[in-house]
Amino acid sequence: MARVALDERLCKGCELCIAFCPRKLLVMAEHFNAKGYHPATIVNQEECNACTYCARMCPEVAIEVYR
Amino acid sequence: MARVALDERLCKGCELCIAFCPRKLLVMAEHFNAKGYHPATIVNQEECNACTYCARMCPEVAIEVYR
Amino acid sequence: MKQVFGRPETLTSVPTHYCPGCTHGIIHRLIAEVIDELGVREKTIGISPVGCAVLAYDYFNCDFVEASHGRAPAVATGIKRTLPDSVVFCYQGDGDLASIGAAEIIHAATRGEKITVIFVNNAIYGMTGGQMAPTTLPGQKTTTSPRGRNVESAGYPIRVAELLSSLSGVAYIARVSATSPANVTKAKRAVKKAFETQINGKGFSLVEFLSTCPINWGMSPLEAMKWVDDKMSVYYPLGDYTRVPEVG
Amino acid sequence: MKQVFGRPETLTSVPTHYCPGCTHGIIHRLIAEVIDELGVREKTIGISPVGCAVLAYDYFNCDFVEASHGRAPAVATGIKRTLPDSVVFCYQGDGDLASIGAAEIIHAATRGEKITVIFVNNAIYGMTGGQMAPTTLPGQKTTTSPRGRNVESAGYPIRVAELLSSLSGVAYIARVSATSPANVTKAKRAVKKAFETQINGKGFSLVEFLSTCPINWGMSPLEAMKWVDDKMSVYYPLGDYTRVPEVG
Amino acid sequence: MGEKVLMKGNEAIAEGAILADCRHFFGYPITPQNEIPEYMSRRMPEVGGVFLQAESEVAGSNMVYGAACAGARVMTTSSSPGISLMQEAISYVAGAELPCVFVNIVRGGPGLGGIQGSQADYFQATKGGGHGDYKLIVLAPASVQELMDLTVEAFDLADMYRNPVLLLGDAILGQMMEPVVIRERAKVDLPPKTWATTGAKGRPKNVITSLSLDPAKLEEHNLSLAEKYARISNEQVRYMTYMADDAETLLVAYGTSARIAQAAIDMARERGLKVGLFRPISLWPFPYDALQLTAQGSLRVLVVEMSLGQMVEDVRLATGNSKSVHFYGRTGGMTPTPREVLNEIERIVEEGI
Amino acid sequence: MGEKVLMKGNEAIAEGAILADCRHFFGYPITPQNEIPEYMSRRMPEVGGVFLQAESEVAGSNMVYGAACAGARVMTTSSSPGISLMQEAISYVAGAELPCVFVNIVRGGPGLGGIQGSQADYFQATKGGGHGDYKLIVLAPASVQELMDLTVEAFDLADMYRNPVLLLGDAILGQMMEPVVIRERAKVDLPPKTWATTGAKGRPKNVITSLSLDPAKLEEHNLSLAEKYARISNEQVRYMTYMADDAETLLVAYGTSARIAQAAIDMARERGLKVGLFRPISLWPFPYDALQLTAQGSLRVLVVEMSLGQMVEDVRLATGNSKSVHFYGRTGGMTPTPREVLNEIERIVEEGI
Amino acid sequence: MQEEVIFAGFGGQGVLLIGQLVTYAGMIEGANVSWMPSYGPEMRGGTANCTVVVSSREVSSPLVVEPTSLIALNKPSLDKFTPWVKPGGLIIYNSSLIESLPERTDVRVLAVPANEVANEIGDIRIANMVALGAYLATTRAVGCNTVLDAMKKVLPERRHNLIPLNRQALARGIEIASVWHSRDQGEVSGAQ
Amino acid sequence: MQEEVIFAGFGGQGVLLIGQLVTYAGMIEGANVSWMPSYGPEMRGGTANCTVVVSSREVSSPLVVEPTSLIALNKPSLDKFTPWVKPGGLIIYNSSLIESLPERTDVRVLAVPANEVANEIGDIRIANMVALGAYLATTRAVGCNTVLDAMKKVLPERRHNLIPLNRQALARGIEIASVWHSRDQGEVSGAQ
Ligand SMILES: Cc1ncc(C[n+]2csc(CCOP(=O)(O)OP(=O)(O)O)c2C)c(N)n1
Ligand SMILES: Cc1ncc(C[n+]2csc(CCOP(=O)(O)OP(=O)(O)O)c2C)c(N)n1
Ligand code: SF4
Ligand code: SF4
Ligand code: SF4
Ligand code: SF4
Repeated sequence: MARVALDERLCKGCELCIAFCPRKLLVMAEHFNAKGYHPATIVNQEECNACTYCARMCPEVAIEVYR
Repeated sequence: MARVALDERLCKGCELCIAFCPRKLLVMAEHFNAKGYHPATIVNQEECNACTYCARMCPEVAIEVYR
Repeated sequence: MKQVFGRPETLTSVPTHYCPGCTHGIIHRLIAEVIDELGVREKTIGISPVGCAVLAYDYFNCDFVEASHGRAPAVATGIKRTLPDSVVFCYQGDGDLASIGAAEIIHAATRGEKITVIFVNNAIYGMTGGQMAPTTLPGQKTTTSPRGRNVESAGYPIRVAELLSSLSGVAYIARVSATSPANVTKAKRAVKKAFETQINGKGFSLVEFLSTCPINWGMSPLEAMKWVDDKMSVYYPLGDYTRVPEVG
Repeated sequence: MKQVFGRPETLTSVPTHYCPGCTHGIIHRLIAEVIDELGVREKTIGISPVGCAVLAYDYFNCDFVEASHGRAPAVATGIKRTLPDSVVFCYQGDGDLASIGAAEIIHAATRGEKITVIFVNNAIYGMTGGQMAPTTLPGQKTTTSPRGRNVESAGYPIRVAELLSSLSGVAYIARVSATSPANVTKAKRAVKKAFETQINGKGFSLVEFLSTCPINWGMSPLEAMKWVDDKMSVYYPLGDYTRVPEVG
Repeated sequence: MGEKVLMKGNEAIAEGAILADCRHFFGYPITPQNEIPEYMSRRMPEVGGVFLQAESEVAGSNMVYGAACAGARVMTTSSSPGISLMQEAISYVAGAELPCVFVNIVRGGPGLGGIQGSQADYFQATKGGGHGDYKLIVLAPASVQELMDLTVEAFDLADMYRNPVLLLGDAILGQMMEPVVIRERAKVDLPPKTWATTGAKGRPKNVITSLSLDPAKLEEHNLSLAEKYARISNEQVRYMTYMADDAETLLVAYGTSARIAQAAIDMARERGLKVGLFRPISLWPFPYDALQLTAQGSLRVLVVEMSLGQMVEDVRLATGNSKSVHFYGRTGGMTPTPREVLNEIERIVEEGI
Repeated sequence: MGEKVLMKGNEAIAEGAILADCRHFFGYPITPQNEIPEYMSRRMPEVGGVFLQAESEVAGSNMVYGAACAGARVMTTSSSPGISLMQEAISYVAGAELPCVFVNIVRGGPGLGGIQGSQADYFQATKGGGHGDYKLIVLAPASVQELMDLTVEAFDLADMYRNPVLLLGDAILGQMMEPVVIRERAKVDLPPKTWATTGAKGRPKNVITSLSLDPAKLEEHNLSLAEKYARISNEQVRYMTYMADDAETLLVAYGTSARIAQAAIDMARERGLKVGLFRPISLWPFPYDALQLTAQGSLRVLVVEMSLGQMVEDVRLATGNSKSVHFYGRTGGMTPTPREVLNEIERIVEEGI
Repeated sequence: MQEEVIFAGFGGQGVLLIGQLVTYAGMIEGANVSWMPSYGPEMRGGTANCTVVVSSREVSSPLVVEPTSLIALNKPSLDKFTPWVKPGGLIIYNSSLIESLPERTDVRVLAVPANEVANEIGDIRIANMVALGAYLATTRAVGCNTVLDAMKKVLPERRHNLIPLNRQALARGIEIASVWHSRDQGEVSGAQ
Repeated sequence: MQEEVIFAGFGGQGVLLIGQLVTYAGMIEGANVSWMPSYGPEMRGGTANCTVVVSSREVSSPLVVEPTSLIALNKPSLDKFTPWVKPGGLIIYNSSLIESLPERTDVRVLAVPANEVANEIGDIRIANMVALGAYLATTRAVGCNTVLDAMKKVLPERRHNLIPLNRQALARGIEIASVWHSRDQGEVSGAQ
């Protein structure tokens, strides 16, 4: 099992992680973060296989991946 | 018959015309010109076939050739 | 649980000022990872350009110098000639490197200056609000080519990797992009090779990144990546541009 | 008797200040002849560099502008963009064009500026007394490379024709020399082609002359010509460097 | 008289240049003046002119040199670091006596500095940032209307004297919007450009150079420049005053600072303080005599600048050591507020210094 | 004390730099200072130093910036047009507070000008050729010995204040030969370069920048620079006088002009005229107070320069309008002769002005 | 009369535009005007603001540091500029995005639920116009119709179709202000 | 004592060198000295000259415009500098290359057939030293032996073998001057 830790404070809502997750496990959250962006957030954490695609495409290095 | 007219005032005595004349018709003069150089001078004018090699190699455009 | 992906040590945790989705951030991370992996953070000196990356010194956790517009290769030369054992890298945009700084990059390359240049080609002037860059594609609209770049009057885009590759001092040049996880992986390999080239004293190294500027291109970050793949990498083919070095 | 060789109209009869045997004089003559033959003297504007040819404006019988060191291509751009029907040529040395002026020549070339550049590569700084040039050969002694050019620290010579030939705006580039009557004839052909390229609006044109500097090389004029043939043209091969122009 | 339109300062400069028949613009982007090249890139093709983004300020200023040689009305614009890069070219155009217009929308320095408005390039502009004995005509507008009007005039002055003219603005002036009346351009009799290198057709060749290897000739050239500069100093001094007649405290300020000083003066007058303003419009030639005369009746002078006090030297040269000259300024892109200036006025008035 | 050797001025500068432990030189050829890079290209490898011919003055001055960042003692040298090209970099090093040494062997301007000695870059050197509120320490030697000694000191001053220093010579000083004593270098306590970017080993990272997007911070930085400049003005004013005590006519001149003035003074004294000399050695900080004091006893001041009279402004700022300030100068590479200066002295003395 | 206003909000909320409209309208009405944007090095979101002066006298300083009015469309702007407002001045804030009240008792404060109203009208992008309407109604700095005239000048031709929508938004803003006027006005001005 | 000399000739005649030798010798003898070359933009032949000051006082101006002596090795130099020489000064000229006499009656004039003498000794390149010898003998500006010492400093080691030849040339110059001294001296100085 894997875990994706997304630091909301760093996220700018660019949606690249969402686009590049092969399993489509990320979505935009409804709420704003302190910077005024809708952050990405992971749903279905359990389906994640820690491929790290989301993290590698995140320009803000907002995502850590654990396995 | 051809004629080589060398403007002594322009000549700087670089000897390139002498070197490139296929018939070796040019030599350095003994005297100095106004600039303080020994100018080139043509000997054996009559052997000149107006190949213009000397003129083409003269950086000072000091040589005119007639035929 | 083991961390399989995290923030490299050479990257500070200061949030960047880059626009959402701009690939400057990915490129930063790759450099930082390479510096970590090579274990050279404590002898690395980075040089930030004048351009969107001007504040890179806030984001890298190593010594940093901010150079004047276009002169990073000269500044790098001054540093490297003073500290020959250090690892020196310039981070430059296309305006910085290929326009105002064309002389400095060419001469650093031809001198075989033992530095690494990370060249971020986003086909536009980001920092100043989207003016035409030397790498702006033919027909591309910018704030100073409002009808699209007209090559008749504004000239042709410069292919930096190709241009520099004719110079004898160059030891390694590659063009990469960061438009997919696979491309990011390849890009990192190139960055690492560039740093290794420097560390091994082989000469000048440069990695040209095709990078996005979603804001000034007027695209979403994802569209921007697609534009890099569809348009930019046609004009600027990815790959290795190293010539076989000549015997001095 | 008919004159088969004489002074072209575009050359004044002012004696030059060049050293005895220096090929600057031959190159001047070729340009003047070409201007005469093309009948464009009255619409030609020449630009002299900072270098031994700084006083070229005294020797050519056409309008002339003296540019700051290295910036002749930018000055030429300003003139040509103002007078698109004029014929504009720059006369530049290697220090002027390839060192301080590297950015300006690259950008004029990549813009496809409709100008002609006569580039006089004599592998040294003549005017200032024989310092190292960007084109000084490896091992060559100059007053700032007293032990011979060491490529490890001073870098490699730049091959200008090759470097510029990768740029899309370039319509014609050739490298020639003036070391024999035959070479002089070939050189003139190249100069003419370059001017024609401009006049036909095809883009940027440049002729690189391998030229002598007997004084600073410490050779006789003839030895200097031999050195061009034996040494320089090995590093800088003569020929046509025009790439097939790309479709914009 | 034309219609009133609301314009950004930078755009007013660009449109002013076009009004002045400038048809050649070479420039390189730099904040806070990017609106000028951007505007030019749109407008120049519309009026049959040339816009070219230069590869650098070094190249751009040398393109200006070339276009001026060819007889064009030509302009380049930049901001502080970019203007520093033009210093060699500026010395060349001054030496070769080429008419052209430079614009500096000054930002905070030194070095890369910041991008807010500043007046810390006064010395560079007026004393000579480049090498040699030369002078630029330096004009300092204080409103968007003046940005336009003085730009138009700059081209005429340049042609009239065969001398480069520098318009010295700042980020505030460049970025702000104010109503502008686009006036018909006053027709000025200008000398024909017989010296221009346009091709030697039907005339002997023209040569443009700033080289003179014979120092005696170079001195002669410098002396003829000096004569021209003296002429300009006689003919082109510009300034304005505001409530200066009875002023006991005379503020001296130009450009944006002058606007702020004026606001402070209004506040001071409301408090019954006799305060006035002397505003140099031509920074070179500096209005030494006019300032001396204006300051004669006042007790003290207060120079207000967005710098560490560069104009203070010229003010002291004008007033001599007979008058106490104070200074209040902010620098690095900070702007003094009218209230700060008022406080300073009150302080020096109270202390009687 | 070392042996006396005969040296060219330019070589004395180069050797002075080496004496001062300068081991990094970046430069670009330009007459009349080519002996400096040429000397360095020979000597640097001998002392384990770095000589690099830069591709231009723009690049060279930025290499200086880089080497200074890395903690090197570093120098570049040029002449007028080349120095103009360095103005952006000079503003950057001043802004980033980097110690380094610039040398300007001034030639006639403006533009390409000529190659004979001149003093027409005084304004550029002292007022700020680049943008922003900054100052260089400017030293003006007048002999080959001083060229060497002040070069040595320049490096120490640069390190002491973290400020660029400019040595202002001219073609005459650079080309002439005079005996020089190569002195042991006085050991000066210099602050350690803890700020240098040498790799963040065992310490937090160092960052060198002149950028400050927040104008309040940039102002703070400018004010701290201003404080430093005030400190330097207090501590580093340098000047010399010659027969000034009883002088009714006080000549003010620096560098080569001061030598000529001195010869003129000797001639004048022979004729019984009370003439003396005030020679500023630090052009910035300018010795305003010392000059005012020295001039107090004299009736008039005569400034002698190889320019159209740039230092006159500083002299007038020092003396105020209480004293009549005259000027005699030659420009464009011409040098006033002692006899010309004497004539001018006699003229103003006779006319009692 | 001298109105010195700061319009502030997120980039994209259209604060620069409403500032320009007031400036333009002032000009049309023969007043002296100036508009001054704040600008940063960054191309990205962040905050934006501009200061506008509308005056019967010549505008001396275009910089406004003691505004007579503040229109704040987001919280950071409100927090930043609240202390600047002149005693007796006016603060209008976007209560759709700002929960807490500005901490001043010596100024008039008007809450405008600009986003909600804009949403109601059908276009979130005209929230700025709602706030502007409230401002115009309260200060009468310039006439509402003049603003609509100005809009014709400021907007490019192809976007003139948006004018009716904007007029609607302005009207709603005016309405909100009028209600408030009749209700709160006396009280707050008493606090001056 | 203040000697102000101009040494002038063609480039290549070694005038800069003899100027340096006098300067160096002056320094060795404890005098104050300076040497100042003229220099041009051109790498090529042309004329060359330098001015030397040897003085018991500090040297103020290194530029010499009223020399006490002129040593002219070619005609252009003689023509150019003759008018500069101080009344009562000295002109030494190379009579091998110059036919006409300098047109001054208020100075001492010494003709030295430098090229011929040098040729006799066997090396045309030491014509400059012949002229120098004559100058030294006439003015005693510096000692002849000091000049030879100076030569050891100025010439690179590998060329020290040339010193004997130079000594010979100096000696011949001295000789020529001595002959002239005993013959012409009185007359010309009477003309002062
Ligand atoms: C001498 C100088 N000229 C111009 C500028 C303004 N300027 C800042 S960044 C920049 C260009 C940035 O474009 P690029 O290098 O492509 O980098 P990006 O911002 O796109 O990453 C310019 C022209 C400056 N700071 N200094
Ligand atoms: C800005 C500037 N830098 C340096 C110089 C000095 N300078 C004059 S000519 C020259 C180089 C000439 O060499 P090159 O271009 O090769 O021409 P050549 O004289 O060999 O024909 C230099 C460096 C100058 N005049 N201006
Ligand atoms: S690690 Fe891979 S699978 Fe998991 S969320 Fe990220 S992209 Fe999706
Ligand atoms: S080539 Fe010309 S300059 Fe040279 S020697 Fe012959 S004529 Fe004279
Ligand atoms: S402006 Fe462009 S390059 Fe700069 S941070 Fe934004 S998206 Fe990236
Ligand atoms: S220095 Fe060299 S290039 Fe210049 S004129 Fe002499 S020989 Fe020719």
